Amino acid sequence: MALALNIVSRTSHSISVLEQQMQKLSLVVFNSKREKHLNPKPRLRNPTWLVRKTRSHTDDPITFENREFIKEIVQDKLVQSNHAIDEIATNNVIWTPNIQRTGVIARKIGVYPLWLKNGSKMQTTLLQILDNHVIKYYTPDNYKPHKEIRPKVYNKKGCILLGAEFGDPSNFTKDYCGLFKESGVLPTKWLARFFVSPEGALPLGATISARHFQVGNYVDVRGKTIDRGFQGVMKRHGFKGMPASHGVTKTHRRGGNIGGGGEKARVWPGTKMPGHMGNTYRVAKGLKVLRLNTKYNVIWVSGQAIPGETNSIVYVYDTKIPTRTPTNPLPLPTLLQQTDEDVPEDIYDESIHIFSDPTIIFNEK
Amino acid sequence: MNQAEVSKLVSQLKTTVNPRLRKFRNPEGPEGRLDKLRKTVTALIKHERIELNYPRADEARMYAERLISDAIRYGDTHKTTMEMADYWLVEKQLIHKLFKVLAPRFQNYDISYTRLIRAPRPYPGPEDLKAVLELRGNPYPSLRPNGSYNRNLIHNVLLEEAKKAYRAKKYAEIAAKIDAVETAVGLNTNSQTDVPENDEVVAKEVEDKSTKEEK
Amino acid sequence: MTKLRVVDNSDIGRQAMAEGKPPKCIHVYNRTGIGYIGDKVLVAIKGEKKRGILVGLKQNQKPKIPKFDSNNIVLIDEGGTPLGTRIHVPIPTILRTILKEKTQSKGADYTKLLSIASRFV
Amino acid sequence: MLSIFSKRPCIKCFSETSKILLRCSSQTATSTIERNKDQLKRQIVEYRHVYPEFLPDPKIEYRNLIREKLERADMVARRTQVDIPEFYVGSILAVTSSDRHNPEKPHRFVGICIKREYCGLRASFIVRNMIDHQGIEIMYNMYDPTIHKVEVLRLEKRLDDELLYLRDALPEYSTFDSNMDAEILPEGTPVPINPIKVKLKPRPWLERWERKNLKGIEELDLPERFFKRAKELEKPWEKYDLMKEYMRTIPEEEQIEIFSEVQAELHKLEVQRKKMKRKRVIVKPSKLA
Repeated sequence: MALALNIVSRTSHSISVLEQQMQKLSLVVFNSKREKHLNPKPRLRNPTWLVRKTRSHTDDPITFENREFIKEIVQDKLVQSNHAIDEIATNNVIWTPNIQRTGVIARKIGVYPLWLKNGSKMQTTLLQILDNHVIKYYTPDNYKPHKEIRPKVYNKKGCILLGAEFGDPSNFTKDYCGLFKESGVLPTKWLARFFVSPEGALPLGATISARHFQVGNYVDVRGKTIDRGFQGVMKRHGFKGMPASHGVTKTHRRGGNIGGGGEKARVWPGTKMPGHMGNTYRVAKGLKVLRLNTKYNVIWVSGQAIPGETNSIVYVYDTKIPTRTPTNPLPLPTLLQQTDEDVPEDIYDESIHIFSDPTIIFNEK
Repeated sequence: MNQAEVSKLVSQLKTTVNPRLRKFRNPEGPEGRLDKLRKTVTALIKHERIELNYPRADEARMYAERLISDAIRYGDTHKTTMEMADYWLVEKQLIHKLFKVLAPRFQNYDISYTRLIRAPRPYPGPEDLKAVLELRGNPYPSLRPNGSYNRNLIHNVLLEEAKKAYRAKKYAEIAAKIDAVETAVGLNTNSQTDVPENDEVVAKEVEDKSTKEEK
Repeated sequence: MTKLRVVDNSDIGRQAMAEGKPPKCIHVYNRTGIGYIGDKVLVAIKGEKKRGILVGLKQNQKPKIPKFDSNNIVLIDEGGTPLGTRIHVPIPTILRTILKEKTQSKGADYTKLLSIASRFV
Repeated sequence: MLSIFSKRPCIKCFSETSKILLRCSSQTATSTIERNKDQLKRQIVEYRHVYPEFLPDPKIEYRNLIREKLERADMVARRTQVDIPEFYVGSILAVTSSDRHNPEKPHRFVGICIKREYCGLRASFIVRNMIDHQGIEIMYNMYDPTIHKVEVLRLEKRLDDELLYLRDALPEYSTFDSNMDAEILPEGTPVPINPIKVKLKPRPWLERWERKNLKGIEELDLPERFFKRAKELEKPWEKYDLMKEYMRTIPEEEQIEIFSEVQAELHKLEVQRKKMKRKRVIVKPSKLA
């Protein structure tokens, strides 16, 4: 008996030793420089929601009645997802500048001027906040970004996935529709993720309105610039070009010299040259919210150079410019809509002249 | 952001209008472009169905629609419309057809006057997209496939069954709700009726889930 | 070398305009080198170098600011005092603000120009 | 071409038709209702001459129905505060506005309207006059809240849609007395078209007017080569481009939708203006007596 035990223990011991040695070996193998890259970690991992979105169109001859039936189901689902969540529980946390709230998906619907109370004109861009629904929430531990974050992270943030504007589910792939299963909302046309502090997290299916933002505060707007295709240096980088006459031949819109030879003998990285212009994401930072329309969920922000053409999708969030963070606490996680509350249709910043106000008269100082 | 022109009034086209017009580059310049298009428009009015390259068909379609809509709107007594018809229809006998045949035909149409269908391209051959452009109400047989047997296709049969099941469930739910309300009215106690209703709903959901799993 | 029009009644200006030899701008006293309303310019007039203030321009203006059919100047001396005693065309009211601002920043007093204007527009 | 559209939408008959429409809706005479509806539609569409800036930019890329709706609401809100009357290029206006640089009194500028451009809240017009033999132009934003009053001293049209050639014309064509009295047109008359032909100064000009196909200028005294070149650059085929024409206009159906949305408000403002005018007319003789 004892012998048997001994053998067992010995064998187990030997196994553990073997394991250790194997581990060492494997460690050695893993650490060896030569074979480090044999099976490297994926450097870039797509987010989980980045799946193929639209289904390839098939010309299925579906009868009229059946098509109506499919529409009916979609309509029923739409009603359900519009009433998904009416109440958002407040956790009674008061907003501080460290807490990051969620952003929203909006549509740029045009530019028109507003006048200030001092009589000067100001160009403003109108952003329509779409019917944003919370699709997913990743807690700070749960969220795995596609790139390794640097080791020191002071302010760990979670991530919220928002969807806006319901689409026809039969146009989307099964994978894409699967993203919406958890939240119970109908598949949406647009998806966007926003980093949020855990205090700013929202329940799944919750909606966000234009009153998420407040008049007088500043926002950043991220959008895709207008695609201008392959452009020369004059349009792309604002070069001056060369004279039209005085013996200039065939170099009227060219960039000219791009650098010397000699020891360098190459083109420096970053040299401004012709190439594709536009169709990249840009952020317009620190835009003031001047006016709100609660009926159509539209906000007016200062400036007319917001990336993207009219009717394009943009992402709006609280500004990250430290000098323009608001001093008064913001509604956290978003503004709770009270049904009995009497909300004015238009909310103006104090500097804006309201069109239905009497004509401006200047007084002598 | 310029002002819209107000000197002329036009009817809205019933087709989608491209945001930009195609150039159709040619040695005669923009004049040549219109020349090309008016040949196509004339052919369309004449033959009522033509097969051609897609871009030209798409472009010519808009012009043909405009011409017909003006003919309906202003009639043959309007000078500018007559000038337009004279320019756009190379064969002059077609002007009569436009005002006497097509305008009455499309008088009460709520949809577009023309139809644009993508056609298969010859293989092997040039890779240009092909299309068929036709006037609605033409005497030729339809280009659409015969849909009378679609009902018997498998996905339609399945959908038919699904529809029956869905409707039955829906009506049952509505009936249950009405019953609940009636009992509530009968008892005159709102607070008590809420509880069993909720229970029912929960029970139904559970049932649904279990049936789904079985499937 | 823009040809300008002297709109005050200073001797040199009147003579130059009467002879059909209007002054030419040879320098603009700002960083861009493009003259706007209220900018000080150096002009060549009758073989002399004189300073003037632009009081009306041909270029397109912002709303409510008048655009003139000619480029008008009023001749001034080193201290900002106009050489003439009257301006015989209207001058824009925005000059009141611009010249006041310029006076504060520099030593010369340009606001004397406003007092000899016959009409504002 | 302008002469076809010189008729103003008469407010009186407009209100009558609406009344008729109301009356008919209670009865069941479908044919008369339809006829009246057609008439009403035609009346509404006539608004496009008086309020061209209410029509949006026809470029498809710039259009958004919600933005346009909000913009129109703002325009109507501003119009309730300031009376912007009907005027055209060629009308003589007096614009009174408060000036930040001269706060003592509001500034009044009289002149001829030589251009109207842009739509929506950006709508603007240029007023030109000669003061002390100096040509002066001021551009105003129509919905600028510093504008107190826009008076139409003489309501008329010219032969062209833009009168920018007045810059190169003899000074008497753009000289107007700043103390001019308003000329009142009898109610219901169409807007008169002034057939005056302007004489231009000799070249150099700001633009090549001989290429612009202008109707309101006298025969130009130029060498033959100028006209030859102008002939070369003409684009006679462009008037046949039906789609280009379509893309420059807003279709009738949309115009009806747009104007029927703001019509009630605009009509109220028009009636108010009429009342004010009548009052002023009554006041005048008492002063004289």
